[in-house]
Amino acid sequence: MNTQNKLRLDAGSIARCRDDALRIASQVQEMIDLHTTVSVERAVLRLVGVDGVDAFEVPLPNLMVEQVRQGGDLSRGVSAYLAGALLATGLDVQGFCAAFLEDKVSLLGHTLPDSRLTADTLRPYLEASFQTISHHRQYREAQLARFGARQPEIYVIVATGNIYEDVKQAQSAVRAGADVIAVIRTTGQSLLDYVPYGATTEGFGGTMATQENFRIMRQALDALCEAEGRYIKLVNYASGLCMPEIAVMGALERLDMMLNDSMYGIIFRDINMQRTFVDQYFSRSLNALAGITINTGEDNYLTTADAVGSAHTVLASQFINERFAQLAGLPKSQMGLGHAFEIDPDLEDSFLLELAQAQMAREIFPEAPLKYMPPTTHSTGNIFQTQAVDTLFNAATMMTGQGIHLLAMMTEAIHTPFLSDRHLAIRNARMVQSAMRHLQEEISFKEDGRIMRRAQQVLREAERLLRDIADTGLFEALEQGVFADVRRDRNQGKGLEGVIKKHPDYCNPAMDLLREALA
Amino acid sequence: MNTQNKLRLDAGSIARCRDDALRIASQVQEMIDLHTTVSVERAVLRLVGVDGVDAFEVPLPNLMVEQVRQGGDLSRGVSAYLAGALLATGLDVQGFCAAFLEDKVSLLGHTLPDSRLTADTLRPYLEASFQTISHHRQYREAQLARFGARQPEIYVIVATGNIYEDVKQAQSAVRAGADVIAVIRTTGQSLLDYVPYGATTEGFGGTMATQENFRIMRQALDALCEAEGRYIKLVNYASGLCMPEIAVMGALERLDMMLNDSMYGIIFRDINMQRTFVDQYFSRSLNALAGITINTGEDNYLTTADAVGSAHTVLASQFINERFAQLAGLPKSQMGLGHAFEIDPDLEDSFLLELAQAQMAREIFPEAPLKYMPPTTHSTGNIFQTQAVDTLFNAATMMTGQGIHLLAMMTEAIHTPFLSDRHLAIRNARMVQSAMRHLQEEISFKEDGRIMRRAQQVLREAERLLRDIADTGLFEALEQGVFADVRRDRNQGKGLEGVIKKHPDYCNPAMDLLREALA
Amino acid sequence: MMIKPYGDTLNDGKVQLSFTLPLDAGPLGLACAKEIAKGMGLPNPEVVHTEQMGEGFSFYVIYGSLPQGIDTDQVKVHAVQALTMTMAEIEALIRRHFVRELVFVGASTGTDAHTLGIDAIMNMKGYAGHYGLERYAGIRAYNLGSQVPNAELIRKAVAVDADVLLVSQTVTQKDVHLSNLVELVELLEAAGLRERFVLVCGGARISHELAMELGYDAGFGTGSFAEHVAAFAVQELIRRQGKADQ
Amino acid sequence: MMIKPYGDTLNDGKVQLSFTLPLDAGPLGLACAKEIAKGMGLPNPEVVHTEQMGEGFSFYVIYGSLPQGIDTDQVKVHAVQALTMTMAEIEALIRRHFVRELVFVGASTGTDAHTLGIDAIMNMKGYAGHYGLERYAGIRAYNLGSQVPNAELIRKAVAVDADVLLVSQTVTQKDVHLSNLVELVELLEAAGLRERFVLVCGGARISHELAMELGYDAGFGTGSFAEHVAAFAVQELIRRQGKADQ
Ligand code: B12
Ligand code: B12
Ligand SMILES: Cc1ncc(COP(=O)(O)O)c(C=O)c1O
Ligand SMILES: Cc1ncc(COP(=O)(O)O)c(C=O)c1O
Repeated sequence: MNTQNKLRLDAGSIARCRDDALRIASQVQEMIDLHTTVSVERAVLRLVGVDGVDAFEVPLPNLMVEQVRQGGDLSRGVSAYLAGALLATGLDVQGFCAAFLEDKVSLLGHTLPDSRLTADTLRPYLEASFQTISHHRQYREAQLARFGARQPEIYVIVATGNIYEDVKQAQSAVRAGADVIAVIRTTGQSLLDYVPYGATTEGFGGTMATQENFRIMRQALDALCEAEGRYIKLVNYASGLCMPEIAVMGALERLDMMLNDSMYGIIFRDINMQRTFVDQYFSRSLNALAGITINTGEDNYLTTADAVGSAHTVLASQFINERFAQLAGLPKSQMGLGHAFEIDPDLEDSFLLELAQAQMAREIFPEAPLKYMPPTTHSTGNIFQTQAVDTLFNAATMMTGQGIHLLAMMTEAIHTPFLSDRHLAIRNARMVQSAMRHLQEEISFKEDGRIMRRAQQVLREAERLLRDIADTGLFEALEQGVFADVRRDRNQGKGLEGVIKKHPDYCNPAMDLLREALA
Repeated sequence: MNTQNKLRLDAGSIARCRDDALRIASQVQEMIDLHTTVSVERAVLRLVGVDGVDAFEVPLPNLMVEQVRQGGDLSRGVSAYLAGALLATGLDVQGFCAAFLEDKVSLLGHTLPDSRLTADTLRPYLEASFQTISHHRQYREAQLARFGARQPEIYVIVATGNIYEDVKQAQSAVRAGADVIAVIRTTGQSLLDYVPYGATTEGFGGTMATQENFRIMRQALDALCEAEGRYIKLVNYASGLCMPEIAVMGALERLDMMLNDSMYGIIFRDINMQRTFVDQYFSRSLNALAGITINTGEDNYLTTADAVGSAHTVLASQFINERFAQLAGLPKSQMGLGHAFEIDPDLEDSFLLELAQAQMAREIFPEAPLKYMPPTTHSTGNIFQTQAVDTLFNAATMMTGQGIHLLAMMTEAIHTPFLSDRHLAIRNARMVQSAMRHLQEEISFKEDGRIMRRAQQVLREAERLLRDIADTGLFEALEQGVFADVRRDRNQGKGLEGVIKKHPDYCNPAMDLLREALA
Repeated sequence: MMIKPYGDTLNDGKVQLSFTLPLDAGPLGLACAKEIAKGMGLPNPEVVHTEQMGEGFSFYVIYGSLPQGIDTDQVKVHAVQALTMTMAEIEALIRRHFVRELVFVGASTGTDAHTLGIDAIMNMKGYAGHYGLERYAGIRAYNLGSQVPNAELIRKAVAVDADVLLVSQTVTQKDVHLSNLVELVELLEAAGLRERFVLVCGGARISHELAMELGYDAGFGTGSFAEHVAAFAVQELIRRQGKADQ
Repeated sequence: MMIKPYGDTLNDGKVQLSFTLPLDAGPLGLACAKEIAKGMGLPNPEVVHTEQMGEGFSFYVIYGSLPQGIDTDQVKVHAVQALTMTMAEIEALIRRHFVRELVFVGASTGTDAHTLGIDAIMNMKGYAGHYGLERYAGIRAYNLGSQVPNAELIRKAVAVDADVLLVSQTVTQKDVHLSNLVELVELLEAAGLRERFVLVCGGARISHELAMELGYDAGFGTGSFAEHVAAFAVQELIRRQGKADQ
């Protein structure tokens, strides 16, 4: 990552932001540590190897957690119940799952082992999963070392709704030069409190995130790596009500990046904030282990809030996301902090403001592979004009050295990308990348000029905001609608019923192992 | 014009270039001063007020000059013959023209007055024309002072072949934000040794340059100035075999810019070099008087020669054009020196090279309203990609402060612009202009970086080339194919037969008056 | 009046076209591209660009001329039938015709999470300088937000005794908006409530024509503002009141 | 095989369209734009963008789905019938079949001043790394440059006893290239010289199909190289020689 000090940002101010963000995240972390969620528990089951669905397509992890919730005490963690049942029935996890589906065994009615015995019982299964995850990580690292990674990475989405069409689109994109393929999720999925199963062909605005779909796409992309001479990254969403479970699925199927924000679900999906905070902690810990880069969602703020007036909320949120990620054990090199080129392009000097914001992020988070999002809200059905604005975005990426370059589509205002839209977008981006290859090193900004002053102002405002939030607490801030102009109540929102205060004897050997591995 | 010293160009080197360019132009000027051409003579007649065509559409100026050429001695100048005929017949110019068309009078067979009497006889007519031209100039200046001029000026072409369709296209372009309208000429016209007459509707790749067409378009554009709150400039071509005559027509019809290069016709139309040099001198003197900004044609070199390898020929030619213009009395503020964004956009760092070239021109010719031409040769039928490249061109214009911004069209590789192409191009350019309004002031280039080194190298190469040309002479250089990879023989090419060595008694009161006015 | 598309000369009929074919680039692809363009009524299509896209796909850019024009007098224009009015005029109209507040209930329905469209119409602040319905004296506006099931929208509408239902749909992939919009009409009809509300939908891909087809009273697309919707709805309510009075 | 344009799903038939209408933007313009798109075979066109352009004109961007596909097996493919060969292979072929040099005469004709196309084919240096005809052993190439009247081209061809005539045309506005290309054929026929030469034209807007229609032996568009032309011409000359020998 090439970063110079071009903006004369106040190092003291940055340090104060980091301090306040840590205060903010730590306060929340206290709550996190005291709670678990149904999704965390299901994620644990998935790590232990519980998988499959019943005749009504209800996933086994849901059936099991539901059973404990209804007839047991989920606040002790589902692990103890599973361990108890395995010990009592003498079955292994596979056998137990099969029997469970046939209604021959139950998680209930067995003595609950203590945390020690629970851990011992589940450890072999967990270790098998951790092995797989660690192999995946090594494989990825080896491939990246072998082929080298390109900068910036060209990241495109596929979103046909049909995993098999997605594969065609993805392969064509890779051929055109894409480095990263994100499979966008269907509209409804983030509010489902279970993860659908198997290969799927029916989605709206995106394709179901299922483990089988992950596998299909992973295979299709791996098949191209040799021919293209580069490792192709795969992305999905550890987000929504099943954030922790999808993190598990992604880790097991060697995804490389995960959309995973500490607050996106709260703000944009009206998911309860306690639920989200607890879930993101588990997910990020797992992403840390798996070497998966997270993508945070600050870019989204600028779709509902004004990109000029709310620029500092993006920066503030990046600091908060950084701290939450750090608490979960995620290294900076895996923090794909989000920001976006979303200023009205017709605004005078808008490009200067964009440069200021992008360069500022680059300098403040020098080790993070920043995820730079393209113009979307101001895109119109004038595909030719949109292509022009998108070109400026490509230029801004090169002029400020962004890491993960999400491509803008000329049909942004119309439909999820056609094969040709994506191809044309990649051509555009590659042309700009090549034409401006060393431009970043070449230019500097005027002392006390518009760009410098703007960046300094945004930093100042972010510092003030972070101090305020640190004083009142993040819950309060979210209730006031600080981010994206959206207000959320701490005791409302989807999924609150799935948040459970841990019993003093709560045990979670998966989490323990994770913390051990990350220590 | 905002120009800083961003490239650390060697002032000594620039001065040496200017010295050598003056040597080059002065050598040629000696030849120029000894010659006249049929077109210069026809231009004089036009300034005197000779206009109209015969039954075969042959223009009166051609008929008259031809008569002298065949039956008299054109080396004495057509003026003496006309003055003699007027004195002998007692007719005024209008009356004489009418009688001439009816074959009732001839230019031949009268005593030739001396230069003094010739001048006295024609002066009233010439002064009337000069009056008109001077009124036009004042009107333009007043309008520009009133409305102010925008920077950069958005310059688009119309080229339907039909002057009435051109008007519609031009008006629509002005509504969309164009500042300058150039009516492109039909393919064959530059090699016609006469200027067609009247309104025309049949052209290929452009519309005939006729005085009536000039008038129609001028009126149409003037009609929009009030509503749009800005003065709209009109452009045509003082170029080809009739360069001096078209300069007269343009001056009389208040055109604001003229494509007018000292060498374009030689290189791209195979027009004889002596003819071209003599013609350009007369044309530029008149443009100087009329306050018309010339556009030189260095951009064309890069359509046949490689834009990277031949960059220095563009700069060298700009120096030469500057000197020729200066010798003709044209102030720097009217020198729209041409250059272009023509490097293969897929070449690594091509944008850096473009910035270097554009910024270099800006710094070396700080007072000239540089005419910056868009990408053309590398444009393809992929209109979406072309739009992307064109956006980079728009960005380069803003980053280097160009004066006259010729717009790139997404359909460059396909057809002369449709109404919509032009509209979309203007939208693109306006968006970039606004988004990057103050970017130029904000950025500077790395000390001894790629951009600086490139500009310095091009300047060095231009200096060497100019020295070589100054040593061997421009004729020799053109014979060697120094510009645009095209070789031309000094004694070949179209229109050579129209070059006439002046008689010791040659007289040209129009030119004398012109020199007087410019002194 | 007969008109044709315009390139640079009246009646030249010029149109630009682009598409992808599931074929590799090559003579066959080219021939198929031309054939398709001919099938679209362009007798001499010019394929100005061909490009391979990945494997098994190719992209074409085509220009051509339509020989036939259309008669503007024969074209059926679908536009919302209502006088355009300013906010003040609408407020005055409500004052004149109704003693009570008019109740508007709006939502982005189904799984659609896009709220900006409905917000633009309903929220105080409005959109592009046009105030939203919440700001109108004489209108009580309930914005239920996004991802609202149709059944819930109806429940709420009945609960607050709504006059007008406003439905926003943004995601249109696989025509999910159509089934969702139709479902609402069906639910209303099943409950015998269809006539009780002025039913309006909107979104970037919604046109008045489409809305009519789906059984709505009006549809609003890109560039709509609160005053458009309010003007229509209020005039429609007055019309219905008039009818009821007869 | 039946195929359709491809947006993001096999057989979705998606195409993109844009054009200008000589009408102001508004409901009528919109309705006309849709009507034109329907006339082009798109049953439910979506006008995704409308924009006023100056006075009396408006611009439309449209997406739609073609319901019918085309059968690739029924499509007539127009391509130059000749084996593709490398420069070396062509030179060998000439050596094998001819004892003399083959003479190619080329020009950009009429008022057309574009030389880069014909230069790309003929000049030593060639184009995009493909040598031009001047470099071929066994070929004598005369490049007459641009703005060459048809009559002069024929004179030169007769004078140097040419085997192949190469004509480049770049400017196509108002179909000026068509009349110019046809004129050459007519002049040749009038002089009884048509059969004496292999007659080839080229240019960015030239296709083999068009060339055939105009009475040429072959036509070459964008992306052609000297070896394509040479391979065709030499094979054609061999074929004619064979015929003559019989
Ligand atoms: C902002 C945005 C988002 C934001 C939404 C934030 C929010 N709270 O609304 C976020 C980032 C959350 C988002 C998410 C997604 N988005 Co989104 N998003 C957009 C974007 C950029 C702008 C849409 C917008 O708000 N426009 C501004 C408003 C004011 O315009 P409008 O909606 O057209 O409204 C006007 C009129 O239509 C009309 N109107 C609208 N509704 C109504 C209702 C009534 C009653 C009336 C009278 C009038 C009316 O009046 C309004 C004012 O004039 C568009 C792309 C674009 N540039 O258009 C994509 C877009 C709409 N999104 C898209 C998709 C696919 C998604 C996702 C499904 C992606 C995914 N799988 O994750 C998710 C949504 C998940 C879900 N469950 O729905 C697609 C839809 C494709 C399609 N046609 O099906 C688009 C087109 C992008 C793309 N090209 O792929 N998105
Ligand atoms: C370079 C150029 C010029 C240069 C030409 C320099 C020169 N010596 O050739 C200059 C600046 C002088 C010029 C002038 C004009 N130009 Co010009 N020019 C172009 C440009 C940018 C590139 C064309 C080119 O050289 N391409 C590269 C060559 C190698 O490609 P090609 O010609 O297609 O050739 C390939 C094939 O077609 C084929 N081929 C071509 N000929 C032949 C012949 C044979 C026998 C064979 C086998 C194959 C073959 O093989 C070649 C290699 O693959 C195009 C726009 C564009 N990007 O395409 C406009 C363009 C061609 N020009 C155009 C116009 C209108 C003009 C002018 C008339 C404008 C004016 N009124 O002033 C004048 C010409 C005046 C005249 N009398 O002709 C228009 C033509 C529009 C149309 N379709 O009618 C274009 C498309 C630009 C535009 N959008 O308006 N031009
Ligand atoms: C961080 C993050 N998570 C999740 C999503 C979308 O997820 P969904 O709409 O499936 O909840 C986004 C959207 O772009 C995002 O930025
Ligand atoms: C300086 C100059 N003169 C003249 C022309 C074209 O004139 P014509 O082709 O009519 O000779 C050009 C072309 O762009 C030019 O740059």
